[in-house]
Amino acid sequence: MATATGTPRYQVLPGPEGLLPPSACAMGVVLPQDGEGLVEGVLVSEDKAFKAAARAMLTRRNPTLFPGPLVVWAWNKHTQEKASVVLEIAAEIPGVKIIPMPDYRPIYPKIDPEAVINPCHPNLTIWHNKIEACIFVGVHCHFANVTLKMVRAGTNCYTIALCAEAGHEDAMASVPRCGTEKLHKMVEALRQVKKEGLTPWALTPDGKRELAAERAQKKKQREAIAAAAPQFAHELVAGLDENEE
Amino acid sequence: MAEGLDTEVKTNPQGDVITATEAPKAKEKENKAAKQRVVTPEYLFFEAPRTKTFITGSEAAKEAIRRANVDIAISYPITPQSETMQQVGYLYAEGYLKDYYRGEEEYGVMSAIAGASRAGVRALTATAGPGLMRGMEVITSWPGGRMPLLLLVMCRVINAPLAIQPDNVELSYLLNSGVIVFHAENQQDFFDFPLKAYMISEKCEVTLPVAVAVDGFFVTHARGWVELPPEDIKLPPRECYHEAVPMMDNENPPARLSRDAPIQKSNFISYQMHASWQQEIWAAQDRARPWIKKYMGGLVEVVNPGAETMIVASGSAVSQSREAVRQAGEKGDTIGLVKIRSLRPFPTQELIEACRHAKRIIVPEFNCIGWMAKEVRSALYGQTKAEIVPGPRVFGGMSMPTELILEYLYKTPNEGRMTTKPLTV
Amino acid sequence: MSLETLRISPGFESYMPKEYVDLVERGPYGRDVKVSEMGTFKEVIEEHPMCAGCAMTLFIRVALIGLPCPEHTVILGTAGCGRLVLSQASIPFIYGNYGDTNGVASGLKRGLELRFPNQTKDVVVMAGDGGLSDIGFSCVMHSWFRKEKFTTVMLDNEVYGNTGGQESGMTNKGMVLKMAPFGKKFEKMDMIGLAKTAGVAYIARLAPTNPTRIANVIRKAVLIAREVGPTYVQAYTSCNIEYAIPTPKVMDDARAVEKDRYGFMEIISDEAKAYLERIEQEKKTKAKAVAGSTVEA
Amino acid sequence: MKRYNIRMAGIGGQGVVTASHVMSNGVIIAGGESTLVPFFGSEKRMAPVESYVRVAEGRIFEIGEIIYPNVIMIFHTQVITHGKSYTMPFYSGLKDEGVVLINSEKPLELEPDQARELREKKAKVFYIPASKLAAEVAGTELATNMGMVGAVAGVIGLPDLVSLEQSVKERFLGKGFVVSGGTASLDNVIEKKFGKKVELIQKNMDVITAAYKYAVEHKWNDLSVAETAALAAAGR
Repeated sequence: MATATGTPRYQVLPGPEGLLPPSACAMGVVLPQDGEGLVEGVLVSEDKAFKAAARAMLTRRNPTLFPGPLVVWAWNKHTQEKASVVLEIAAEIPGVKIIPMPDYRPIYPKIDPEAVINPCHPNLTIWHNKIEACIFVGVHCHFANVTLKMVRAGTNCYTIALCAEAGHEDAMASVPRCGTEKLHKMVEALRQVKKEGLTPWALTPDGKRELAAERAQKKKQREAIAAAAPQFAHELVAGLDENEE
Repeated sequence: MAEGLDTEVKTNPQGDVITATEAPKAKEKENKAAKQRVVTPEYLFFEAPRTKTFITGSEAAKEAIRRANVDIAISYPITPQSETMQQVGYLYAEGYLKDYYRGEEEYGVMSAIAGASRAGVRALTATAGPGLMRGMEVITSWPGGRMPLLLLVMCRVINAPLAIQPDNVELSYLLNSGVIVFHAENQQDFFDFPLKAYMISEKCEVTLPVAVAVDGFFVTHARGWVELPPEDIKLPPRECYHEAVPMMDNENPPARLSRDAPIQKSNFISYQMHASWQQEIWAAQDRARPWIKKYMGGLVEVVNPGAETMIVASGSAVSQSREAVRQAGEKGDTIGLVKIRSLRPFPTQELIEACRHAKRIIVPEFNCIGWMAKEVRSALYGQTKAEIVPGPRVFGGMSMPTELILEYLYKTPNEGRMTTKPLTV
Repeated sequence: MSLETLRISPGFESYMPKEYVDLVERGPYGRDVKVSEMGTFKEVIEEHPMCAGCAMTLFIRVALIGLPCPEHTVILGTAGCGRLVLSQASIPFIYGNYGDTNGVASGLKRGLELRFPNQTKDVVVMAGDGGLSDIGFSCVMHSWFRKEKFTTVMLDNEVYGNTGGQESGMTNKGMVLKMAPFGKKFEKMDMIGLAKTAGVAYIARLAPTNPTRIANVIRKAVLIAREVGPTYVQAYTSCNIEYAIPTPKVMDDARAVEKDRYGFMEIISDEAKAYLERIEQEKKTKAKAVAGSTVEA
Repeated sequence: MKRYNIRMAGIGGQGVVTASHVMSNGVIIAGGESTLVPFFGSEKRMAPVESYVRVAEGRIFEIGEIIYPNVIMIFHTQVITHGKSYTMPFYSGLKDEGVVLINSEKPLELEPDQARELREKKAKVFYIPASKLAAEVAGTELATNMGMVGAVAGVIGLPDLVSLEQSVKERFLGKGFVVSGGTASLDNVIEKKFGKKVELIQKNMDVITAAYKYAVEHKWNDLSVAETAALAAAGR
């Protein structure tokens, strides 16, 4: 089986790649061993993978952490340690958003894209917040892979999967066996890249302007909703009175 | 001779061991099963000392289950599977399994196995021919539910016309199901494959059901050499919190949990989710490849690679082919043989490698539609100039004589009657 | 989800949506909630895509309040309208194939008993009349004859509602529905009688006219299933779309059907009755002990 | 060959599927070719509904949903404002210079990125007050769907009003349309409301004609002025 050490037959790059692109695994991308990582379909050393992930999170627009059920629910001691390191990672990324994936169930009647990301329709959250770099952590592998393929198909988001188990071929960057100590390496990599003189997106003029505009827009929205609330109810009542006999 | 269930061994007129009809006495239960110790898979597969035994395929499977640390086994009787599953019942009586029952029919059995797998325990079931077809709605839903479990398939003719004899057409229905499918050649395989199937099935990046198929009667009811590791060692238990999906047990997050793909496209469920979900199942199959290499020595076994005439086969068609290779060898002809252990995931790369020098490839199989020939042709398309002969084939329970394979090695027998070169059959 | 899994990881509280914070702080887990307390705690089911005025939704909402231990309950549903509500509840939910509920429940319950010998896990099947009396009939009957210890609840809307109104086994004889152009040919299947024959430990039939009664029946059924044997609850939950019942008249219809033919019936085996009494007794003595100890402390 | 791939999106109870039947059958009555695919989850009120109508001069072969439409009809602003839609964003897949017909009395304030993308596609976004027309002309917003049919007929110039009238008659007088369970029960509600069927059909036609004229007057039509004049004359 041709491993993807050299130039890979198939490059796992940010999308939008198309209506229904193939899974990276089907195109020959193989999972990394312990101590290795995957970057855009290529097997690399773990440190290189952490470095690439750090660069993406510090240079691309609206970096976001997506903590899954295995991080947000404190179901055992190990999880709580992991959860605190995830917060340390967030602290190293200026302008970072944290949007949880509390569970995997379809959220009726509509997903609030600012509150959660849901594997049934993950791109809603990524489009809405214009997220171009994200880290998935503490998501069960099946639901992470289902999500990662959809994100690559429909958005330009650079996906990173820090996985406690075997890793993910469909993410642009992934490191397997990511226990607490390896998550610390992610923190180190972020610090290292910043030390090498890179200005995080949020501190660049573009970044600052965009984040300020977003804050203003959100404030306007909140006020609009507050004002429009009664009108919304009215519109619904007048809308469909099919019960009228 | 394997230690029989009771001291005095009864045999039928042909000399096959008649298995006991009632459960062994209670006292045997405490000491043997309780004393079993957990060992690493590597030790059980490769390092533990082995003793040679001469047992039926059904007993080989039972001996595998004895050492597989299985929690629950559920099945519905059908020839030729019942020989095995009633012996698994005795293992339960001896304390090797924690729970066991005879289900109402295969749809109910396969559903119950799904429930057990979702609860996080190691589950076993088995069936054959018509039974497999009756359970198919549930079996094809297992992979999507990411349910690790073992399904033994003792191959048999699918009705109609009804026959209890072996036939492999039923395996063609499993090829598109998403289930991982191994095809055991002989009694030794039917001991080794089930144990390795459990370990592969429960790998986090795989988390899929595995079917181990074997030909009924030819292997299950006949005796052959099986090298068995000691009875007092068993596989590590299932670690259900290290798999691709959460368990349905209220003990692991998330609280709001339904593992099944939501029903239909709506504003909060994208259609791409269903598509991505299916892609993930076939990706999980591919991720089993490195483990099949590590535990089973590879998806294929190749005899005389580089030969110009290659036989490609699986199951007991391989046994017939080994005899054909031996007899041709005696006449000075080196014939190659590719034994396919894993039908899904299919060994495309390995097949291309093995047949690199081939000029003529024959595909003996036990079914009428020739699904193996189709698999071989689609794998080798554009990769070989060899003529791929879709045969010889027997079906409906017939046995394949080695002489028929020998005939096909050099030319397709009925070509003489053809006025023009035949299209693909 | 035992109480350990229902805690938000330190530092993430502010990021979790309100719905989940409420679930943790004011959910029904770990305490006995009563129907009369509705509104004071966050119910496990709130939003769902069911039709306006559907009696099945009302029944399911109250039934879930009746669960004695929601944090250790797993619900099994199957095709049909019920799963639209149940899949939105904050309780683990299994939806396999059509009519497999009692097969899956058998394997699930036994598996959970093996993994958690000293923690009761309540397995509850909630499916439609078609799902249980037609396509799931073999699994239902055999789970009862095998005495599998879980509860089966039939949401009897006497029609295949989700597929647009076809006749089901539990439709009344003569009723003209889709796939019954001349009216249904045979009587409503007597699942109550079949449950009796199969030796089901507790059988109840009711209409959703009295919320407290619904909660009590479900509570008894789940408790008895823990120790004694299979239990069966059959509830009339009308389909106001396919039977064209105007939304405001759904409850009138429920009361009419209750009076006319459904009634309220309970059949309980002696062993089950004795078991219930023992539990009530234990609860009282424990409550007295607690009351006693606080007096001394 | 002139081809229109129309994606209609609305919410349950608005008669989106009925609109697609009336539109599609109208085209066939007018001598054109048309096929339609209703797509909805389980039939629930307020749930998103989509219906796909293909209109052509020659035979239509393909089936299924329309992923790259050149006409999009939005029956309710909630499809956009509240994301009550199968397809996000609502104009996903719209061909360049495609038409977006939205039932709203005033233009919606779209997100900056969305407005830009629509401009890049050179999309023609038209706001038709279909609900308002339905309430004024037929006395109930239930005829909103007829307004949308009239408007799109005015935009693409197919089918003409005479064919549409025949199609409305066939739909409500029943010439054997197979409708799903849910839609059938909705019909009795409407009939009770209108007493005689004739009044129902007339009201529907009035709404269709009003919307059709609205579209023509606003020069939304896709045809040369001459063709429109001929059509208007034929359509009374």
